[in-house]
Amino acid sequence: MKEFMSLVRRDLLLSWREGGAIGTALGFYLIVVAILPLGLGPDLNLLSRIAPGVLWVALLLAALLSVDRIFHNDYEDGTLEALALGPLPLEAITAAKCLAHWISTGIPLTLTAPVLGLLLNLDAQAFAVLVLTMLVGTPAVSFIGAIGAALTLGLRRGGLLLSLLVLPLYIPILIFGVSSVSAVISGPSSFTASFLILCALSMASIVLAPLACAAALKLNLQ
Amino acid sequence: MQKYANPTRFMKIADAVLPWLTTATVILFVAGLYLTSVAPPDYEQGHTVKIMFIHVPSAWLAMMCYTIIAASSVGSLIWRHPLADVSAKTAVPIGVAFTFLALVTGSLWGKPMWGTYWVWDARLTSVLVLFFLYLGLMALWQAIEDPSRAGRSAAILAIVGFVNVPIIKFSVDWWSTLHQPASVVKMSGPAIHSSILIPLLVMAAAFTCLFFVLHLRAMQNEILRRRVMAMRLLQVERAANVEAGAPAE
Amino acid sequence: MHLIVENLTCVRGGRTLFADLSFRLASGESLRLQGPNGSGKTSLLRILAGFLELDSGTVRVDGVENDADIGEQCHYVGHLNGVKSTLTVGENLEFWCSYLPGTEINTALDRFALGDLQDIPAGMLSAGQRRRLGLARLLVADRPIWFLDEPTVSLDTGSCRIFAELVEAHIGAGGMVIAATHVPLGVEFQKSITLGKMAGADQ
Amino acid sequence: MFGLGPHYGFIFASYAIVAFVLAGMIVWIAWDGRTQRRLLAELEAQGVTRRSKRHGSASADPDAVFSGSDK
Repeated sequence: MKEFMSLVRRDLLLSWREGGAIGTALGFYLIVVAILPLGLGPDLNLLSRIAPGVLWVALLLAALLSVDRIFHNDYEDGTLEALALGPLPLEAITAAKCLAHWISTGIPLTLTAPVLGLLLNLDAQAFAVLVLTMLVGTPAVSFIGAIGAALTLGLRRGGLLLSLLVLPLYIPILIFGVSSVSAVISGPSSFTASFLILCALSMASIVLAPLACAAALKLNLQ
Repeated sequence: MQKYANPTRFMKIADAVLPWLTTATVILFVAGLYLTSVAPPDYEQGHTVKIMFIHVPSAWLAMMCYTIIAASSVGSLIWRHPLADVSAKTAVPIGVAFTFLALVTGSLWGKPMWGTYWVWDARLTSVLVLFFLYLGLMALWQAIEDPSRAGRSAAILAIVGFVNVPIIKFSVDWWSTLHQPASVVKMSGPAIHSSILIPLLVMAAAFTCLFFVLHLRAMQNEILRRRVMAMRLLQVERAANVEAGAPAE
Repeated sequence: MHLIVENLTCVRGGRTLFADLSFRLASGESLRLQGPNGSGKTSLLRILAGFLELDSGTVRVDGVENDADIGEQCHYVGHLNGVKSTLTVGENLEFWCSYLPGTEINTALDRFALGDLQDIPAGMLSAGQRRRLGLARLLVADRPIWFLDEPTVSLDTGSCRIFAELVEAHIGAGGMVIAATHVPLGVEFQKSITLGKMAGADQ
Repeated sequence: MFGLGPHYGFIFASYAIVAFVLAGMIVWIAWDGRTQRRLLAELEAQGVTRRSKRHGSASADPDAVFSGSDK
């Protein structure tokens, strides 16, 4: 367990030092949410109706940008090989790195979401729910994204391919994330149902994604 | 691990089976097309129900093909079966074609039924997502040069995708019930009367046989392609020996 | 403790690099891998370290108490250094010390003359210094088997001499070293295996 | 028209597209098969024998690429 935490701490320290990666993800999130009203027109009640959807889609895209960073740097400078020879199995290494990515990227994105909600005239009572669902949903985003990152390790145009591979897998998270937020605003469905399913999705991905990642890493470490 | 005998044995078996399968496909198609042409019109949609005779089999094939890819991926990852790679790789483009047909015929059927080409109906949307999964697989196959690494990476993605298909189907169904505007008639299947069911089943059988003919043939091509590649490798190696002055055997 | 390798075969992209390779290494012995480029030296080292799956044959270590697999008993030094450039020299080694786990980092720093560079981000080091930082990992965690793939690349002669002494000390203390190198390491190896075309892989 | 009711256009369109795509697949796979066989014949004509009958050389057996893909 000590090694697990030391790996998480190191990754957090690295993402803190390379501030750029988080910065780009936040910047992208801000820009995508900001340009949509420019495209769709300033009609406030239209914006407030689509606000949860826009905030979630933009969050997924922003997280996707930073997901390939999980393995790429360590793969490039040979650290991944040395980590693999450590006491932790590949699954634990992946879990530690995804946890670090969630803390360093998922949480900042979640905290900026309500601020961007103001731009989209989000309903007042939806703010708390938005942050809650995103806090629960972003781990799944990091873990499932890591599968794509592990699969496209070492490929030239890996980033583009990564989004094609991972976005279809994000659809359930998107659907239940948005439906639980809009359930509070207006939606017909109940909040608890979609929210519990979202929690289930996150827990499932935290448990299962490392298995797929480890298999992909074993392949790419050859 | 039957290393060598396997591909050659497969080629022989495929050569033996293919003629029979092709004749079966032709017969089924002729029977199917005849039956569809004489099928009575549906009381509700009239003759547009004839589109169903090719839409449903295509959608069914799209699902079946993904299942075959997932099964081959398990075979290639866990049992390292040499032909599983080949089967998974060759099934992807065929799957893409059938999914594309399911989407096109679905929307062409939607126009007369609902007045618009694309309706975010749960089934059509799930098939669209399946189409994205296929594109992901195809892209991954082409992105990695080394065949053995590509095979196993694509196998991992196929299995991860296959696990997600029911989850996506469930969430899309949930999503479509949430956004179900009362006005649009849900794509209710027409009453499956035997006069319509029989042509549908015959066409489905014809499509399935055609799939296996194409898949077996494509697998043979892939095996030949890998032999050509290996022999070119041999040529390069022998040329290198000649240059390096080693006695060219 | 013994490292036992029996009829190892490796096929890469359709080409058989080596077939039915067997050897045995006991504590305190060293083995040098020779052969032209592309003859499978790196692949053999990566198979032994457990990165590369092998086609046939077995690689095992006996005489180890908690029968940990080879991965936890060895260090693998490849062409890449495994150094994070945004972390300082000290932080790099501190991490390996807490992760591998190791004992302490001061001996490693002193032996590789990195003591006064401790607080400098690794990104600012020269290639030779960064290589020494990568090699310092060998001393942070005490592991019996060392797999070295061209270890002295971009090292100056002084550092090569230091490294040779370290390798000698490691072997003397009962460790095992398998090195693939073109440049003579300054270490006389008890055993050596030649791979690839020259020897004809039909041993 | 053709007694298929008002939407005959859509029926024909969907059947035509299905026929086109299926025929396209059949033709592509047949053509690809023929080219691979032609390449194989040319290579064998140049003496790159499939089953390496030569002794000892570490040259690859073409099917070895399958065991290669086993790793």
